[in-house]
Amino acid sequence: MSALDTAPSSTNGGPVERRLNARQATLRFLGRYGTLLVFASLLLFNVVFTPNFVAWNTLTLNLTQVATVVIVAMGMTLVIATGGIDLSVGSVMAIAGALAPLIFLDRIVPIPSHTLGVALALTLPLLAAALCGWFNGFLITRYRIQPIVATLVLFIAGRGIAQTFTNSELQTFNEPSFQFIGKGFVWGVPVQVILMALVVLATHYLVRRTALGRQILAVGGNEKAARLSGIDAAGVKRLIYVISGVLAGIAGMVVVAINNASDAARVGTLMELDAIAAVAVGGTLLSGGRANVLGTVLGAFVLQLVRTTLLANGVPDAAALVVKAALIIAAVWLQSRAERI
Amino acid sequence: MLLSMKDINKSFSGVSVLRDASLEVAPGEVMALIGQNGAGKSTMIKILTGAYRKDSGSIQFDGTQVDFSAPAGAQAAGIATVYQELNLAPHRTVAENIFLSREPRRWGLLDRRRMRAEASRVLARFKLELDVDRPLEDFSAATRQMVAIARGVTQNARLVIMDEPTSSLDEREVGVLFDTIRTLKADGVSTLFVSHRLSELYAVCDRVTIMRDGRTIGQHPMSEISRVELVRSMLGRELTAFATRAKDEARGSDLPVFLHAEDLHAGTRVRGVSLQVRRGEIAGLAGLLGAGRTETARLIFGADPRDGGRVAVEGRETSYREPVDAIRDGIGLVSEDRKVEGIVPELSVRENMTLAILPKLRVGGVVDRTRERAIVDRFIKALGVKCSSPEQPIRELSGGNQQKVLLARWLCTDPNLLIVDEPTRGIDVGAKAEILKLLRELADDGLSVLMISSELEELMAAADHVTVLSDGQSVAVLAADELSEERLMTEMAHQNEIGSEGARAA
Amino acid sequence: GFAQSPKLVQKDTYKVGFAQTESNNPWRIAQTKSMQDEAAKLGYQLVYTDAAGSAAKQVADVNSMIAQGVDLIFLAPREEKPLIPAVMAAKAAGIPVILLDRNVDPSLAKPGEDYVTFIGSDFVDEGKRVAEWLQENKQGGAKIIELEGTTGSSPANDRKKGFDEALKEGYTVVASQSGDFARDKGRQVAEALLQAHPDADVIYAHNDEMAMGAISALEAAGKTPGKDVWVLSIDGGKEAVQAVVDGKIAAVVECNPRFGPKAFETMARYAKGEQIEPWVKNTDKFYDPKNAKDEVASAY
Amino acid sequence: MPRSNLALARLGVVLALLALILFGALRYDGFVGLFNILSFLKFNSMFALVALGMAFVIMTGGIDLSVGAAAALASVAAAICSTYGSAAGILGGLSAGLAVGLINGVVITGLRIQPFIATLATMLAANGSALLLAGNQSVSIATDNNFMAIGLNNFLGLPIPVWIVVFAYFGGWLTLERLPVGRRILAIGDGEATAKLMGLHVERTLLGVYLFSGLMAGTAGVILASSSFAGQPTEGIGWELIAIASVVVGGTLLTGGVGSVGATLAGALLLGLVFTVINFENGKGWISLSSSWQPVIRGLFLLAVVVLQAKLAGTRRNSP
Ligand SMILES: Nc1ncnc2c1ncn2[C@@H]1O[C@H](COP(=O)(O)OP(=O)(O)OP(=O)(O)O)[C@@H](O)[C@H]1O
Ligand SMILES: Nc1ncnc2c1ncn2[C@@H]1O[C@H](COP(=O)(O)OP(=O)(O)OP(=O)(O)O)[C@@H](O)[C@H]1O
Ligand SMILES: [Mg+2]
Ligand SMILES: [Mg+2]
Repeated sequence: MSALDTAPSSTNGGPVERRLNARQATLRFLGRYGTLLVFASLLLFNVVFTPNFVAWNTLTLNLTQVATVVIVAMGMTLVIATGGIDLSVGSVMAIAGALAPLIFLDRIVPIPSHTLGVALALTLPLLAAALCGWFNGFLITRYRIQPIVATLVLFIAGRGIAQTFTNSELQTFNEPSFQFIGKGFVWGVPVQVILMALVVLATHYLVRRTALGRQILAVGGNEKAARLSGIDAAGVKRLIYVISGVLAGIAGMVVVAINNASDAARVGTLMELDAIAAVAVGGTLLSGGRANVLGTVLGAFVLQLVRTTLLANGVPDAAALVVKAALIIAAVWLQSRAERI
Repeated sequence: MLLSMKDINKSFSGVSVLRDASLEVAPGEVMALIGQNGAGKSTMIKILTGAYRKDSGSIQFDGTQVDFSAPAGAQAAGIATVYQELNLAPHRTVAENIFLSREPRRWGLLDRRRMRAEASRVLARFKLELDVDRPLEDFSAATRQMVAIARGVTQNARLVIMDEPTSSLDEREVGVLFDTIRTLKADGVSTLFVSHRLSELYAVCDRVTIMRDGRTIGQHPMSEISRVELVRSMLGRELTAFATRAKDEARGSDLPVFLHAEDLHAGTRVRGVSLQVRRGEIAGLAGLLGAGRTETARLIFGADPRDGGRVAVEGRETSYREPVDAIRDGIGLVSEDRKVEGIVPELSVRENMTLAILPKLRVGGVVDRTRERAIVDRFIKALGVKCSSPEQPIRELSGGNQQKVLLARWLCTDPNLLIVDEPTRGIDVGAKAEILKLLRELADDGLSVLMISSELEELMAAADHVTVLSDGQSVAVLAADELSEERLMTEMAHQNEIGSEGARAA
Repeated sequence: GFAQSPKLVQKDTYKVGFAQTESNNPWRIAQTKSMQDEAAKLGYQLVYTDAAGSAAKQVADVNSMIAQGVDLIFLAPREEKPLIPAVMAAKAAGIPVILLDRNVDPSLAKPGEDYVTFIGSDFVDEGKRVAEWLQENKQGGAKIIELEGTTGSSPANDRKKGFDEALKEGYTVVASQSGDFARDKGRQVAEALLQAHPDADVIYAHNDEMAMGAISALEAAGKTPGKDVWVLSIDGGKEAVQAVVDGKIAAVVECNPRFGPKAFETMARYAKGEQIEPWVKNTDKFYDPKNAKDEVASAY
Repeated sequence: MPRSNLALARLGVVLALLALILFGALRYDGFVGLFNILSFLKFNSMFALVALGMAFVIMTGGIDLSVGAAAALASVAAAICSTYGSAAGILGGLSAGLAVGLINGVVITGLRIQPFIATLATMLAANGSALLLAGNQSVSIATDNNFMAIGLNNFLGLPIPVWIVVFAYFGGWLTLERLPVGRRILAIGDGEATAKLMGLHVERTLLGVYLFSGLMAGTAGVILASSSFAGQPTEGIGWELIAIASVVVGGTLLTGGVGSVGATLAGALLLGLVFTVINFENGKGWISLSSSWQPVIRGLFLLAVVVLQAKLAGTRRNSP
């Protein structure tokens, strides 16, 4: 395009210098690292006040406990980036969690090979979860139903579906090869922690490096503009809800594997709130168009640490709820202040 | 002085946008405010009305020191404002939009009948006959702008501010607006008028304040400053002349036809449009507001479904169902409404610019950052986009600079055909000349351009031929040598005497 | 007043209501199943409602049974006080009510007058039995982690009360937190509490689900349930009793959800005009290593 | 969505409501009996009230997840205060609701935190406070004064809670359709920044709207306490979702800017009716719906309603 190179560059083009005064710089710092600061102060508090906190076990314990939330919250981050929300994650966890044992326990159809049974138990539930996500995306893109309502359908019905699979009964089992995903170790690291790390890295990479990541943000930021720029907005959204479904499915299977049992009524209850809170505390606006993947991870860590801190220090559940609320507000407020300087 | 703003400073995220800027408006005066895109005009206005808070400086209005913390305060004090990017409340009715925040009441209840009647009366002053009970979103950008102006001038204010009110209006509507401004003046109401169209300033303004890079450069009576001087002090340099090139030469019927559209139909807005764009030419598309130009462009681009007609690209029949199909054939569309259909506000200048080229920047699903960066740097420089860095969110850019980024979004795809819908809307004279020149040069390099514009001057200067739409139908194709303002006007008004949207909608 | 609870005529078949409080745990589901099975066996029509954990909805459920003209209502009240209006409405409509597994506030409604009777166990007593067994069998004191049920629910409140009050000198609850009656939450809470209190040697869980979660937590922390830490539970489902056999749970008090036979038998007695005692007590078994092996087959 | 289509969608709710009533009347004995109608209305009065508050919040483009927990907290406060007289009980409950609303409003407008997050946090906090205040169990109301009359007595043949709903909805309709502030609420929902530039007192209005939602939750809490003789800290879970669903089924867009008071009531009644129908269906004995099927049916029903609406409202040309 030779024309461009000959085009005159006007006097006012090009970057302008950026200066921040001390106060603004502090605010910006607080915003960027506010959640980190909250996290650090929580750590410090624990080191000083919580008995037996400084231990290797504490670390692995918290990592294993936070793993499922983080996995689900990664999907939630993407969904929120497209301007949506996914209330159905808990129910999808229940569906995947209910299906898996049914498969290797031969409750659906007898599967001749044991290995095949376990292999199917590890994959079919994810397909079901993907289907749930696809259904959400379908309602949202085909009928233009608002995400909060569209996913409310599965939020209500999904758990019931899971319960009808299991006839409302608890499925207990002992199947080490399947339970590896919840109880196994690789080089001394719990498998679920490895799963979490992989999911986080993949999501981070997706958002930061891939064209799809950019498209997600564009769709969330201005769907009309995205479409006119040649992005298949509906397709992107459907894909994201499928991803969210699959991640919820993984989390559901991990939970079931840890517990030697699947309880369709309980697996993943309130997970949607935990995941959304992690996203918000992590600094992603719920209005879409942005995704702070590592922020979400940090947000989940903060909430996990709050939980163990309160538990270990004997704060009753009721009071813990109030403290948790205050911390969420504080963290999000720190972020939003820095946005506005 | 009615208004006097002194030594105003303002910076966003450490970038200083206003530096000791000042502005004065006398009672009953029409003051023009001009400056390049990003000079700080809108920011100055927003600081006055309390939409932004100033960092330092003083504001006197009507003899008292003021510092409004929200637009409501300025409104109460007698300052009515028509903002540049304001779209009012789209789901509310026309009448409600005009009277929001000062609804007529009866016993404390909303007096709907009076509101309706007064709204119709006010609009009649603007030669608009609308169904005032219909939501604002049902109407075109021009009508919405007129409603916003009507809202502003009926507030019984001492000062009416209009930030680029004419950018989406046609000549007739501009005339109506000017009459209104003169009436206001006769009533002793002052007006602050922002526009990039110099002829408008000379038509209606008494004095002009010139801003450059956040500073006030000068203040002159309109009659004492020539266009050339005005432009020079505004740009800080001479205007790059946009050569009205000799239009004959290579451009003839021997060029291969790139786009051929025949008898397009869609809904009630497009009812038989045919047009042709040859390779390497700029085809103009003229028409009054609501003539169906935007809709035609969207049809061709695959953004809206087509009810009938044929579109052929390079002789091949096409049936685009989504914009992406058109993009694959090397077609781009710079849409008319930058805020709603153009920018992705949260994304950076870089990300906005490369949105349409993503498929080409993708290597195994991953964006090639080095190439991306190179492209972005090149276009920022080539188009003179004023931003603190390519990483600045586009929402922080001034309107004109946003428009440049959007143009760059398509130019970097190296398109065969670029459809530009009001490409210079809200763009300063300097940049405007540059953009037109750029389009011309690109056309010379083989790009086909379909240019929709409400500015006849612009069409005449740039287009190789102009298709005129009237009421959803193509009524004439004028070759370069047939182009004249009168001729265009005559064709545009063709079987369209009504002009009021309400009449047609009813 | 002294008005009697409404009478029930003797018929071949009845339309009876069963207002369940929720069905989000295996115990409730077993209870519902037992009621449905028994009704089916007798050939009665069962109008079943599920209040999904809301006392207010349960009142509405009972009202809709009244509107449908059932002969008798079995009510498993979610809470002591909020269900009083439901009991009163049924009485006013001439429909007898039998309470299952939880009672209503005795100061506001009386058995024999406002409702027929209450069938069930005593949650406070369950807690107390666990505490007594512990103190008999584990001499020399204990540091106890308590996993409470859902905060605010009456079994959680009562099982805590009965247990805590029966503890003697030397037996201390070092941490007590809600595990929400759920396996997963119970596990997570147990994990965190074990980390903070590594010297704890007893975990008392308010139900089997949380006890199973606690066992997972112990195993994950490298401790041996039954050896390093004793686990105590309430409910006595098959999985838990089997865990007693396996030595993972030290002892468990039964709280049998199979209400069907006893409920319908009581109804029949009432229809015959028998005087019903104000509290039809469930006899709850107690499983510990001494009897678990023999009893595991009969656990629910 | 053009407004004529929204009107169609609203008509859809009313039609669905009528159809379901007709279905019930023809199929079940006692369905249209006075007893059933009154007890249905009384129970659903609480949901109708929180849905009304939610409707206003949603019209501004916000959301209030705290309504259920606020109602529970209010019921506890009302129960505790009722020992000082029935007026104290009512005041106590309403103030608790208003307090939650105030915190929501201040956090949202003052700290500028998104409504979803702000009210998610107050939901947790209100829930925790209710449990703390109540000592983890239900709190009896005073039975020696006429506080319980609110929930028990009828006035002109209708339960008092139903009258409260009638008044609240009339007030809501008046505010939205006949008072200037109603137009402003909708304008804010259309675009907060724009509304502010238009000179509206956005913050003040938003604060008012969240206070109103809190007040409605408080009123529901008072009804809850007095009609069940106890303040219940664990009630109200999931009410926010019922309320949101009612509002949406009532044709109000979650994006704000449009809304209807009347259709919200229809939406709330419609969702409530589903429970009643399920209960009656179980009584038929044809199919005994096990508890796990009930949520499935409710979910499918919600699906049917929203898809129906989407179809009714669907524009011919779907330019997104
Ligand atoms: N909210 C904001 N955050 C950061 N920068 C901003 C913001 N608003 C304006 N700016 C910057 O301030 C400068 C002046 O913008 P302003 O909108 O006042 O320009 P203008 O003179 O009105 O231009 P135009 O003619 O294009 O409308 C621009 O460089 C713009 O990028
Ligand atoms: N009479 C009208 N009634 C309702 N809406 C109208 C009317 N005229 C125009 N509009 C709206 O304005 C939009 C743009 O108008 P259209 O594409 O038909 O004309 P145009 O020539 O491109 O005019 P403009 O310069 O305003 O874009 C249309 O999509 C339509 O929604
Ligand atoms: Mg401007
Ligand atoms: Mg147009």
